[in-house]
Amino acid sequence: MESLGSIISYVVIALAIVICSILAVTTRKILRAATYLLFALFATAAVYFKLDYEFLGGVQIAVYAGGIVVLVVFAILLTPHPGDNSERLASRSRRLGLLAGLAAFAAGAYSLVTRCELLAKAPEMSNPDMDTIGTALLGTGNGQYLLPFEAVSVLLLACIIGGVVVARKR
Amino acid sequence: MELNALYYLIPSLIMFACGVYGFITRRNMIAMLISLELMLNSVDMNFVVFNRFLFPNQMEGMFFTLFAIAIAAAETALAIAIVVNVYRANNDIDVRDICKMKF
Amino acid sequence: METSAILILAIPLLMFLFLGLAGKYLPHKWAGILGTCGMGVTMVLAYTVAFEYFFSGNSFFINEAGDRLQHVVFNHDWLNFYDKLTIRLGFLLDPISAMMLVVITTISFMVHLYSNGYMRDHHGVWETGFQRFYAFLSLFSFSMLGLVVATNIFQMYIFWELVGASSYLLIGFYYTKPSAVSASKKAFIVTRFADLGFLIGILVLSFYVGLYSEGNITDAFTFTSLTSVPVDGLTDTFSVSEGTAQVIRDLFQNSAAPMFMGASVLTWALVLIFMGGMGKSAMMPLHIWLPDAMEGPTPVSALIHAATMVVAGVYLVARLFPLYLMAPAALDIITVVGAITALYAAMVACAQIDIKRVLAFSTISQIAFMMVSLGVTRLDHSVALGHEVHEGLGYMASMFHLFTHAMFKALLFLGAGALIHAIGSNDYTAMHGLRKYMPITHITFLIGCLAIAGIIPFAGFFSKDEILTACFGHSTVWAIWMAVVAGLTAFYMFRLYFLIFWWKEHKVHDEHHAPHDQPWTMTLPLVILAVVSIFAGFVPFGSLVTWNGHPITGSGFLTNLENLNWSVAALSLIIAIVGIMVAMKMYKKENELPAKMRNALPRLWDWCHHRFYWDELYMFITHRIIFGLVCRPIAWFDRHIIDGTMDAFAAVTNKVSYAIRGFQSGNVHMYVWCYLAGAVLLAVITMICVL
Amino acid sequence: MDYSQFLFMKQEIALLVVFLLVFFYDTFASKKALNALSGITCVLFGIYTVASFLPCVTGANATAFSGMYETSPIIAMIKNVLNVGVLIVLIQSVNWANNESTSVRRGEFYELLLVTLFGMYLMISARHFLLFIIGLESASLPLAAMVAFDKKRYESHEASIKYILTAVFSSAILMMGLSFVYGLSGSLYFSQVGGAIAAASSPMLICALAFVIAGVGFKLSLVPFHLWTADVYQGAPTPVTSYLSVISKGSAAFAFLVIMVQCFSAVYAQAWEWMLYALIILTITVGNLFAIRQRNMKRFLAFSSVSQAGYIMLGIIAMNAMGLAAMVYYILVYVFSNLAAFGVIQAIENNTGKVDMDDYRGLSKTNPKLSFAMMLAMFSLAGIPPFAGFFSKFFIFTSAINQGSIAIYVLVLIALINTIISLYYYLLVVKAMYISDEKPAIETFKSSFTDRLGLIVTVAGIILLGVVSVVYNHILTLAEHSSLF
Amino acid sequence: MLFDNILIYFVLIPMLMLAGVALCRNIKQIRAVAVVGSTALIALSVYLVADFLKAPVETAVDGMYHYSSWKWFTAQGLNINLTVGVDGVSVAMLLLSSIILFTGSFASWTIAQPKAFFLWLILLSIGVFGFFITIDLFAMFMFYEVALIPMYLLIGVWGSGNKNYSAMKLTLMLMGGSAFLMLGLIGIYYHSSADGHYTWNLLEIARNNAISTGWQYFLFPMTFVGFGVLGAMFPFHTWSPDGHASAPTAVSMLHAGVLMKLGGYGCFRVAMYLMPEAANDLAWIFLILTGISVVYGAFSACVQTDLKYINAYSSVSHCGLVLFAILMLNTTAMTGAVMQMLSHGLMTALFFALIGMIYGRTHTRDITKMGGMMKIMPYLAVCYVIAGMASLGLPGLSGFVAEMTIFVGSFQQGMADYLAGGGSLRLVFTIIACCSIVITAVYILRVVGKLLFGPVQDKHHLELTDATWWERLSTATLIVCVAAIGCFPNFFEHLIRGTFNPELFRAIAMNF
Repeated sequence: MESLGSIISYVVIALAIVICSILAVTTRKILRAATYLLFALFATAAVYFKLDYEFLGGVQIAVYAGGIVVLVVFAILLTPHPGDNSERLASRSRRLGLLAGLAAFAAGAYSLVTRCELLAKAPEMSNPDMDTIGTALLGTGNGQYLLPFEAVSVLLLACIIGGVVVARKR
Repeated sequence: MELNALYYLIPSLIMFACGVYGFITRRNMIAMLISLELMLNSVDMNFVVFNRFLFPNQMEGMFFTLFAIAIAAAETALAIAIVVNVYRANNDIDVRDICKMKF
Repeated sequence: METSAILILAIPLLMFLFLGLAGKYLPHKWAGILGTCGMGVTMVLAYTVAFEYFFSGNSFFINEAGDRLQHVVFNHDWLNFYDKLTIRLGFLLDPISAMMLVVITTISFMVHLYSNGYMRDHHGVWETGFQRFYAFLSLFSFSMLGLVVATNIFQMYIFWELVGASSYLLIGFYYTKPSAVSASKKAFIVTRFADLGFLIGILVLSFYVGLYSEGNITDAFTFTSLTSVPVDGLTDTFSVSEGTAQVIRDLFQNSAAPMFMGASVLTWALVLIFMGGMGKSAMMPLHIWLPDAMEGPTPVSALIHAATMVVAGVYLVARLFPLYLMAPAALDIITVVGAITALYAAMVACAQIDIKRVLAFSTISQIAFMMVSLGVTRLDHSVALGHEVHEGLGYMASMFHLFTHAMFKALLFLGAGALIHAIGSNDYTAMHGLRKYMPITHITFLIGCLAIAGIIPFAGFFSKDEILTACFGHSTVWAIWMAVVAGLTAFYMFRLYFLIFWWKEHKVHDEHHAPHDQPWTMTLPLVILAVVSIFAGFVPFGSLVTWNGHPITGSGFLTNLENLNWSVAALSLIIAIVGIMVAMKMYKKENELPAKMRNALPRLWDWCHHRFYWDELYMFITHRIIFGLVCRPIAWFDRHIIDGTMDAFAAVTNKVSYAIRGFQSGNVHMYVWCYLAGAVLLAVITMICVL
Repeated sequence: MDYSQFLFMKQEIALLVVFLLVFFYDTFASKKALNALSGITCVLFGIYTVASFLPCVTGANATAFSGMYETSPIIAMIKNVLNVGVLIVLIQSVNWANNESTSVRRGEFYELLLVTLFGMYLMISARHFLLFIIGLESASLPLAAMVAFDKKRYESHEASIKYILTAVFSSAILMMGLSFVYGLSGSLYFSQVGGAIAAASSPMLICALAFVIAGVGFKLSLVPFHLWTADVYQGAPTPVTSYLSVISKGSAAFAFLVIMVQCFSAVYAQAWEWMLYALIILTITVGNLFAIRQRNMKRFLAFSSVSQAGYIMLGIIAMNAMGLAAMVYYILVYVFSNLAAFGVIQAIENNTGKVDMDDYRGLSKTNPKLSFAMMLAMFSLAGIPPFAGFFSKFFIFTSAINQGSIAIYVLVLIALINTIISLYYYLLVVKAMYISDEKPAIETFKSSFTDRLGLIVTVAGIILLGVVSVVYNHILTLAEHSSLF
Repeated sequence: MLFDNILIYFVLIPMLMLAGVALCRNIKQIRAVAVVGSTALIALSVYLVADFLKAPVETAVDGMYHYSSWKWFTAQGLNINLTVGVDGVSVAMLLLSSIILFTGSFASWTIAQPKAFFLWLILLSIGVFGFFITIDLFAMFMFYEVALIPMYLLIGVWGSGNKNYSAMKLTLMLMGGSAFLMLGLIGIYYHSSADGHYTWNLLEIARNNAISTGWQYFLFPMTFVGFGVLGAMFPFHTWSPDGHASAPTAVSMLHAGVLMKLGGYGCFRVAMYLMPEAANDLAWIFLILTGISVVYGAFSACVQTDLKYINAYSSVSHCGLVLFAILMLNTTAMTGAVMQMLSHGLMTALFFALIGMIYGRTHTRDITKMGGMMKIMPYLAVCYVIAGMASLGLPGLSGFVAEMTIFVGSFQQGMADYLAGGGSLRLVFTIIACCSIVITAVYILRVVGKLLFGPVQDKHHLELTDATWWERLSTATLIVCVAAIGCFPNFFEHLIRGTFNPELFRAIAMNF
């Protein structure tokens, strides 16, 4: 039996996720959409914290909420008429979008619901400490991620170069 | 009431579905990127939830999420660069106008 | 002997090749002389061979009982199908082939000689393609000789086709003339159609024989194996035997499928083979090509379409006669076909204007006589008007008539050629009263007419008399029928004769030379053939040519007279004379009688004149039905349905390609939507299928 | 912490060394010296390509990082195949890279190219989904920048935005699929995933499979995940298009095979065999149907490459060494054939700026050698003997039928019937060049040394790769000894 | 060693010719290379025939002489060898091909763009020769396709009329056939052995005899139709009229003369040889189709007005007869089929050569617009008549012996079937096929009558010239060959019959 506080916090987080997501894709003001995204990301971070992945929650707030959303906002400001209303959607396009979203949801939900392990009781939470995380990030053994770490650095470098190329005037 | 994995997964899926909906309906390319972030974020959450509820003894899901955040950042950065570039060239960020090449 | 035999075939063939390939570079005259000499040598050789066969008394050719034997001079494998089915090329010497050798070489030589004169105009200018003409004549002679000496049925078929082809080439000799071209085409196609039956007949016959036979029947194609037994102690020598034919009949009867559609398979096979004969010998209803074939040069008509090739059908039946004896139904069919054809052709001949057409129908009619004669032959003893008839008399009569007919019909054709050459037209309307201008032609033509009408002592009398006797021996109805035809024969021949040489005086226009007899190259053959036509009737055929080699008469010069069945002879003579009289009455002097007759029976005249509209019927069948209802629809079907389907595949592909281009709309939303739809559908469908 | 494991990654490291050398040269060399950059890159990469064929590089079967990374001779082989392709692309792009508008960015072009190649290496060698995703992203994200290289052409911008949007969407879907895989198996190591996924299939597994296939199918441009292909190929600069069409596709195909074989082979017959059939039929057919109508050569080849991807997929069906070898060989031949075609297109585009099929009319009269090379490329793509394409098609069909069911016969029959449609449109090009009687639209010109070099190499490959059986025999032997199955 | 085997030279010589032509600078050199090369090929094939006739039986492997096998793609699982070997039929076909190539070179003496033309032509002939010498399914298929594709360019570039359409249609339809074929061949491979050691080698497959009847029912139609398309089997023949009509002379000659034979050859060499049960059980389907081909082609030919169309439909009919006879599964009929291949090859090449020569002069192929050619160009006209006579089966020329052998064999088989209670299908269709000899006569004589005889239709034609020496050489060679077969059939029959020995050819043995 969960504690009441846990349930309440869960309800709040879940509602925040759902509502912010919906608003983020339905609002016609682009800056508001960015803001709702930010809240949705915060709510996600809250889930991480709630599930005892504190490091991850931190990263989520720092990189995602802090970095990406800021990037998006900059982009919005660089492109025309920030905050303007976008055009009203054609109903056909909305129907198609709705169909796609619902289909994706239905397929996913059906797959998840039919898997009984997911209904099991929540296990004991244990927060991985920084030592373990650090070792795993730079180790070569099973469950350790030195190679992806190095690889992602190459990826980031490539994206930097790509970004530079794209952004350069000439 | 027991908070099992589904309680977390379903909101995550809703987030994903919203992302899909937004990606398909929004005409502003930046709004599309926002939708994309929702989708990626939902994926991250899935990993974390699976890791926590089903395989609590290891950290694969968590690390995947960690790297996925990095990848998402890279993706977004590059995508935004391109969007801005297209805007500069075209003075328009409505994705429906970018369809000269077809059939 | 073998050398002569080979040479008989080789000389004409080489002559053909030489004249065909090098003729262009030879002077016309030399080509003619060369061809004629070649044929002359062949003739001499053929005579020696025939003479040796008939009169040397060699044990290869005649046994002690006086029966004439079949001797295979040489026989080489040509194409092997099965153990018992091998085509061989050989040289079979027996009474009929020896007789045919004589006929063919004689007529051929006469025609070769004659053509030297005929194939150039009055100013001595050679006909275009003169060398080609001689080459084709040689080719024809070669093929015809090969046909008659065939040792097996397939060799016969081979040369059968070859004579057809050479006939085609010769009919179409004047190839710039559309009528000649279409006549040659018609001749070839009609006979080809008949050959189809021949071929299938051969196939049926050889299948049964090849499958079931044993013992003496070593080869299903070879004549000697089908109709004869080997003579003990002599290689390559056989004697015709009813027994072998009976074995084959039994073999058909004991086979797994002896009957087909109510008749025995043997009958079917023989009737089909006879169909080939019908084509070549222009029996109804396959006769239509022969009158048109008169488009060819007249010597060709004399050689091919009167004397030799057209009797190939008769020869074919005679060749397989022991087998036909085993299938009386087939013989009955032959009789009926022959009789109807004979009457039909005779009637039509009465109403023709073109003299060559008259002769052509006369030929058809006479060949029909030979057919009927074969058809009525049975081995049981019978009686004709009180006299006993020899077994197999019809066969002998048929061959006899073949022989005499060849002579006098060639004579008539060559005479007609002389007339045409002199007048420049085929119609008797352009002739009339030529007797004074062309005496030799006149006399020889008259001899020919008398011979064909069957006036004693001309050749036709004897042979026709034997035929009628044979008919009486079998069936009085057919005998009377044939007698009527004989009367008609006399009538139309003398109608022709009077219309050409009498009727009214010939008017010569000032600017023209008067018609006159032709150079010696043309008259000499006429004279020779006339002489032969007078005396050929006295050849003792009964002792020379019989169905099984067993002589039925003596061999003296007057045998034929002695053995005459006088009651039949009297009947036929009376009928012939009546026919001649009527003709004389109607046509000797210009008068109104013919016109009156025509007006009295307009329908009959029209039908006869238009040959009972057979040509029109064939035209209808070929053009309207074969071309109009088969070929054209098939061609249309091919272009539009079959080919259309193939094109439709391409068109549909293109259409589909165009129809689905909307997916590639250029809109990223659409792309993504399709992407997601694809992924979800993939999952959903698999879930539905798997779970 | 055994860092010596990096030594297993000889090719990756060597490639990074090349990358760094190019990077530093580009960064620090004087402006004048920069003109030599193209040549230097080609030479460096050429040396690396040749060296990587050495046995000491191809080495033996080995795994590193606790099974996160795997190398084996056949894996080294596919990388070598890609290397050869990249080398040809590099040679062919020299002219383009040195022209006025691109020369300012050519250093970045080479760097991005090499990094994406590195990403593909990772895709191929990865035995862990995280590494795989990183490889996939580094193989596709920088490509977006490369697609946007022609700043003066509008199409280039349009192509890049279409590419990046669909690419990120697809990677989101792929990652969703991976999260399901993780949820099912609790691991991201291929070997452990393969072990954990029992034969029984659940909706979640099917969903995961569909999403993973869609994600990788995007790179392979399988229908219906292919819609970006045509626009991007058309809009991108031609060297990038040729790179996209062969190298990127080849690596994705191999990675796809590895994933399916190692992770999901247990549920092959139950779950994804039919998915694969459906996708193959769709891919081949739709690709062909679209290709029929195309007039732009690059767009035309885009659809042609879509249908070729379908044929490549046939190599997976057999799930054995023969199929693997046939696939690698197919990719090799495809590299040569397609690059020959793109080589001609590039030569013509660089000299005249024309890329329409209609402009190719009568080309054989003005530029016989170019048209000859183009014709051989078309024949090879269409699978006409004695050119290499015939052999690769034959082998891939043979390997597919090895599976033996009636369904596979039907599938192969459909594929074969599609080869007729493909023959039709390939012949259209030949027809334009050789048969059309109209006045040639393209003047005679002399193509540059590098263009010619590239064409000579590719044409030689087209002619020799098939008939000379050593190549295929070698690949098959390597495949036999691989530990994939 | 590769070069120890004489057969390899059939491919090697054309390859050298290819190289030679590529190096040539002017048309004279090209002609020289073509003539020398094709003469060498004729010499080689004549030598092969002589050698074949006196070769002791022991040297043959399952009836195949000069048998050799070299490894090619032989890594595990894909046992592809290059295996060569010839029997009487292949020898005859090689002879035919080299003769046609020789005459074809002369027929294209003055062709435009000679270099490219001869390159493609020789490439085509490599395919043809390769196909006939190999007995390995893969190699056969490869050479088969090699022979097909040059047609596209040869017709497209050097053709006339609606050449784009025709070339495309021909290529696509033939390739469509080969798509089925490929599937069939691969299927055969995977059932070639019971123990998993699969092989592409024809002889080994036949020896293993491992293809189950059920699979044969599937694979037999695939291979038969695949080859049958090239053999112009109804209803897959429509490429033939258009293709032939548009093709240049030498290409028509080679295509109708040799290439279409690949179809018939493949049908018995692969489909019937390897799958006897299916060949026996399914023959009826194809008998009906080919039987239809025979009369259908002939009837269609009757109303065409384009010379090449007439001849193309005639080829449909004659080639239909080839397949028809093969399906009789009877030694004699099959021997006849091969003789018909030879005969039709030579005769139709002669036809196309003549049509090309006439067309080259008159610039029309419409028979209603021509006439009296006998007067204008007697040599060509005479040759045409001879070709026509050969086609309608005049004894002494090749058509007769071939057709008669077929008819006799088929009829025997048909009657045997009928008597054994096996139905009368074969019998009925044999008789229907026999009817084609009449229809053939109709259309041949129609053409001869309209084209060669009769009055001259167009005054301008009177100025035309007769054949040149190279044209004479080309046609005379063919006529001599046609006559040689027609006059000495036993020689060829002897050559061919061995292949259809029931001991070697199981399908025949099973049929008895």
